[in-house]
Amino acid sequence: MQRVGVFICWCGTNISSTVNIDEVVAAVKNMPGVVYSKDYQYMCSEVGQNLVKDAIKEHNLTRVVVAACSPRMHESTFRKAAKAAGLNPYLLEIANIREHCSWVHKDKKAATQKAISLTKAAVAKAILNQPLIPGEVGVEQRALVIGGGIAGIQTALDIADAGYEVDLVEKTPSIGGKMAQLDKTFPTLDCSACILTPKMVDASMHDKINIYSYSEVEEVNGFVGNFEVVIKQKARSIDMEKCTGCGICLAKCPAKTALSEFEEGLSKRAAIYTPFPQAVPNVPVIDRETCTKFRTGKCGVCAKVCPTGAIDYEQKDERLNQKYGAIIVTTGYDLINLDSFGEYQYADHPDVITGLEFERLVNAAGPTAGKLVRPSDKKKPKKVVFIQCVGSRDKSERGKSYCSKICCMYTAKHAMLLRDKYPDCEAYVFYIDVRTAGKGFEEFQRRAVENYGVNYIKGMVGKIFPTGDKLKVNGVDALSGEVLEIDADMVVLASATQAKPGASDVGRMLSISTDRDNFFTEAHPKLRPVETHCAGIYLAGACQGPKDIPETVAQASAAAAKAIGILSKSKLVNNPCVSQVDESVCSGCLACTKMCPYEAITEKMVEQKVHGKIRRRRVAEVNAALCQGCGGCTVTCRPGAIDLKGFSNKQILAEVDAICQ
Amino acid sequence: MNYSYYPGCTLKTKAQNLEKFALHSAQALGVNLVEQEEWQCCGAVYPLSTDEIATKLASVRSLAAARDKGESLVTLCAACHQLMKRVNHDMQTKEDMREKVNNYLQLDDNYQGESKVIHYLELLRDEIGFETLAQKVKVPLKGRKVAAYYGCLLLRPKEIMNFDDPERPTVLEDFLESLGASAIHYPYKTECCGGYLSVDKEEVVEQMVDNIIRSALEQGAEEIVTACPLCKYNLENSRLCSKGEISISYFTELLAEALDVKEA
Amino acid sequence: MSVIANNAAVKNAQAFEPLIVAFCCNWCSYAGADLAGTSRLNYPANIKIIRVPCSCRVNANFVLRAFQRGADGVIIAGCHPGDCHYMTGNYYTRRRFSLLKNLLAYVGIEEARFKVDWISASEGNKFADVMNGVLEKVHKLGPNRKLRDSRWRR
Amino acid sequence: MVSREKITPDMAKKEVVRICEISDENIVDCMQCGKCTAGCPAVHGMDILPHQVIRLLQLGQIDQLLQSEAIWSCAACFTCASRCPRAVDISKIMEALRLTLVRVKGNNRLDIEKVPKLLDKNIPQQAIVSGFRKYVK
Repeated sequence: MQRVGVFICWCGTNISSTVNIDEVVAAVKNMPGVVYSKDYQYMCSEVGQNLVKDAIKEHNLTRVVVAACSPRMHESTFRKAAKAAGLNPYLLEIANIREHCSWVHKDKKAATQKAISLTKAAVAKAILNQPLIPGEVGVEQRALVIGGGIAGIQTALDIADAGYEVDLVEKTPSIGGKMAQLDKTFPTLDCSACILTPKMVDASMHDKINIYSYSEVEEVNGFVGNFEVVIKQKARSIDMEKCTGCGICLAKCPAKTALSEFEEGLSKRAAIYTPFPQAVPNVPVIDRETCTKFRTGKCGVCAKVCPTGAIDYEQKDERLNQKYGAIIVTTGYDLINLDSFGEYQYADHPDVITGLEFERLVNAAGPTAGKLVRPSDKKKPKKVVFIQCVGSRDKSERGKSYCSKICCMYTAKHAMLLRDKYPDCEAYVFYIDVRTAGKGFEEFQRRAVENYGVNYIKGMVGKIFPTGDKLKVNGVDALSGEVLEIDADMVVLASATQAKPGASDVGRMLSISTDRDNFFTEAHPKLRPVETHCAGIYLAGACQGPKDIPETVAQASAAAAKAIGILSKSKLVNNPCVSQVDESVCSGCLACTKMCPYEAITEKMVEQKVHGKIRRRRVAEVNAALCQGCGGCTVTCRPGAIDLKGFSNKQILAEVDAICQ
Repeated sequence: MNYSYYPGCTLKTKAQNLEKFALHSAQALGVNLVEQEEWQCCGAVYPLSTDEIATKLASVRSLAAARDKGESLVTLCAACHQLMKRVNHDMQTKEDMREKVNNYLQLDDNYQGESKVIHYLELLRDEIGFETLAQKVKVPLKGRKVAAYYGCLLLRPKEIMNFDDPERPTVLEDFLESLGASAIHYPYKTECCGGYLSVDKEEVVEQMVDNIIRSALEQGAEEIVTACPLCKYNLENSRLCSKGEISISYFTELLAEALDVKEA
Repeated sequence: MSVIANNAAVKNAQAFEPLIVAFCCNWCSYAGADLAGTSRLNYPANIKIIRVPCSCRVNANFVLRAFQRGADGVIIAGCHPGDCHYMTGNYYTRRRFSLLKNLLAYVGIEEARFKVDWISASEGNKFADVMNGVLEKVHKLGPNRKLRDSRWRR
Repeated sequence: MVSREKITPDMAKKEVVRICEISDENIVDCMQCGKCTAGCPAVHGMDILPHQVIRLLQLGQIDQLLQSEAIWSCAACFTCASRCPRAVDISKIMEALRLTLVRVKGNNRLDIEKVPKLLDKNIPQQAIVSGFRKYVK
């Protein structure tokens, strides 16, 4: 007979205000097997944990149930406490009476009854718990960073500086990401390229960092410490060893028709191109869609002019298999498509641009060499209207319900840059709210209003009517209730940010979850902000949610620290809640092997005595190192030979019975 | 191909041209628009409140009749189209209303929103195709500078009407181009003309139509086409139109003209 | 009309307190239930959650046992198709329980008493909605007597 | 002489709840961005602007709304509804406000006796039927 101790937490008033603790304690006392029960205000505190430890020793407890918050919160805390008191940690169960009870119910009587019921179920399960001992696996001491923006660069540098090998995989021909496209950064107005390019060079020069540009991660298998990854290196059509980055090919290429991705379509680029002059690696790529050689077979100018013979039209995609101990996802963000916002005329009028296009227009290395002019007639604008929240905080089907977070600040920056360049040009900003939470942010935005004379208008724009060579902006000042009409020369739209279109595919490949907006989900919004629910996979930057550069860099370093935490270990313990086969019951049908997503189940031959004769028989065998413990095989198994440790059939049925009492 | 055709009351009186030319051209295009029997006035405006059922019943009768014949329901008037489409959508999505309506109507077969409602323009675009239409044009409207005026009812709400992009529609322009005319683009093509406000608030309507016509004139339009009798009335009543600066006609008139069946 | 329906449900509730057992996968739906808690959403106390590593861990036996022991409704909640933490587990869930649904219909358990749904870790709202939805339907159906073991008294 | 009376916000007012029921719209979703007003083609006929209509409802100030011209200047063109970033359909709220008035006996907006005088020979049936539907119960 097991000796069960039950510990009931008040969680201050979080539980005790809706659950009558005394009633739960009284009910617990009568449960079969329970020999000790105790309630306390904060069971997770040191005092509370000591109560558990002391009781285990004093009352010879063989099973422990803690009725408190979600096991996702403090299961590991209490397991450690149990272990310290000499009890196998897997003999402890949590009854979730906070998230699943006190916080969702208001009726005290009903909540108390439910708390009792949940505690009973946990006791019933705990009695059937078995001591489990986790196994150990080795760790591949190399990290993979997916995405070469500022988040990926920072993560890679931090991990490499700690002495571990890092592979940085970037989809486009160069690392640098969105930050490379920016002109100045808020709130200090320092030049984006000046602070980013040194980091890009650092990454490329670091002997522990390997950059795979123009490459994509194609397949991920395995688990923490031992991920097996396939990287596709897309055919660049250039021999990276031979190319010196002289750039003659770019100048001589006759097919200059494609719109430059880096310049947000504001200028053209050649079919053979490096996205921007400071690209890392400084090796061009041939865009086979626009290249005349690939389209018609005739041309080959680049091969003729290349002094080192680096052009290779025959190059093929290559696949590379690599093992990693940890993966950091830094795939970044995109801006939404504005086609469905017809009232702003973005798709129909060249002088209506996005914030990112504005960055290129004011950038000294941009398509106008830093001269801020209207794209339509290259004239200097006299009145510019900025519209915030284009698609952000928009519950309708064309927008995103969240706040894109960076627009208030970059719009203030744009307006300042504009007024700085052309003091006689008027700037109007339409806003719903101005959000400037961040160090120095509020001061920055006020400077735009107070020192730069930017006109902030609380309200929105209904529609823009292109009239003559002006853009007639119909808006409202919601504070005064006046309807406005502004004859603008240019309109800049702060379009909403969104997760990368391929984010959910990446998530699926990595088995990490995405939220309803396709941003990757962190393990805990407050306490585990860079971890995912998949051990060994971490997040940094805007792929987890909209964020600015300082936050992205902070998160990148945090993710690096987490990854280093894995890489610095020589062994990792794995989850002991794995499947096991009862060989005497197994019929050897091997249905389980087909179901297992990890190929953790294989066949083996055993010798068994059947009716006095020794027979060789085929049975299934679980590789505990590979099994992740989903338990799917237990249901597939027709004779019922496989069971899952920690969540056995008996345990779950005991819970069902206890709840249904 | 046979279609159930719902004319609506205005087309039988003040907007006969909208219907006449549509029927002529349909015949020329090999489309058979069969007028529904015993149709009733749809009510002209979609009742926006959730608690009104009686005013939607006439539409359901027509929708159910089309369903029984296994035909799509074709409309011409923008107002009728909006009503048919939205009531149909209600019947598809609002369980509560579906139950009440069916309880009241006692049809042989409960109506669940099975019918497909298409506007004549959609029929031209999606079933005949503007390319085919262009081939059938006998008298191309060469040199005619026509501004298309959409109004509200065909376009909004987008999720239900599903007609075209509500902010930058192109179906009427594409239609005009297929007839050989030059379609004039102007930013006011989707702005409201004031609709029924002309009954009660003419001064409000005056400014609304004024904006529309001025915008079209600025872009060089010489005439405006529309699909709604009320839009046409409001536009024609405007100061600029009375002065003869621009003329307003139904899109079907131009269609009949191009197909050379105006006098058929 | 919906207002009236709600009133009826409220009246019913006083007479009959159904018991609903929900099997939630650890990675999505259990976390979704936690999120419903941290967001202080409301759903009735009649729903009791059992944690399983993956929805594919749920054996049809568990469901049948719950009905046998007096549950009035059973819910299985897992990650959305494609988002399974174990890659493909919820696809098995989907297939297995569409079969069980047929069986339950055959033995006369009303369809509304058993539901398989996908609730992600970020869908606290959906969690509460699904729970409320099933409960409302079970309320209307009244107690489950079909599979109930007569020896089992609740 | 300016007179300004202090009002007490009352979100839960029964008339407001009724408006929300008739329209099936959620006024708390509105965050007063003013997009509806900025795009309203009939705004020159509005004494209370569309976004202010919602704000007054949020504050429970329904009497001002029922006396306003704004609810009668709305042409139900759905421009506001189709652009609202919060997916609030103001045209439905305007309709609910109008109905609150005309559903009371003797409260018709349009004096039926006077209708014939209003009409010119070209006005389409559609306008008259619409007028009856919107202004008379």
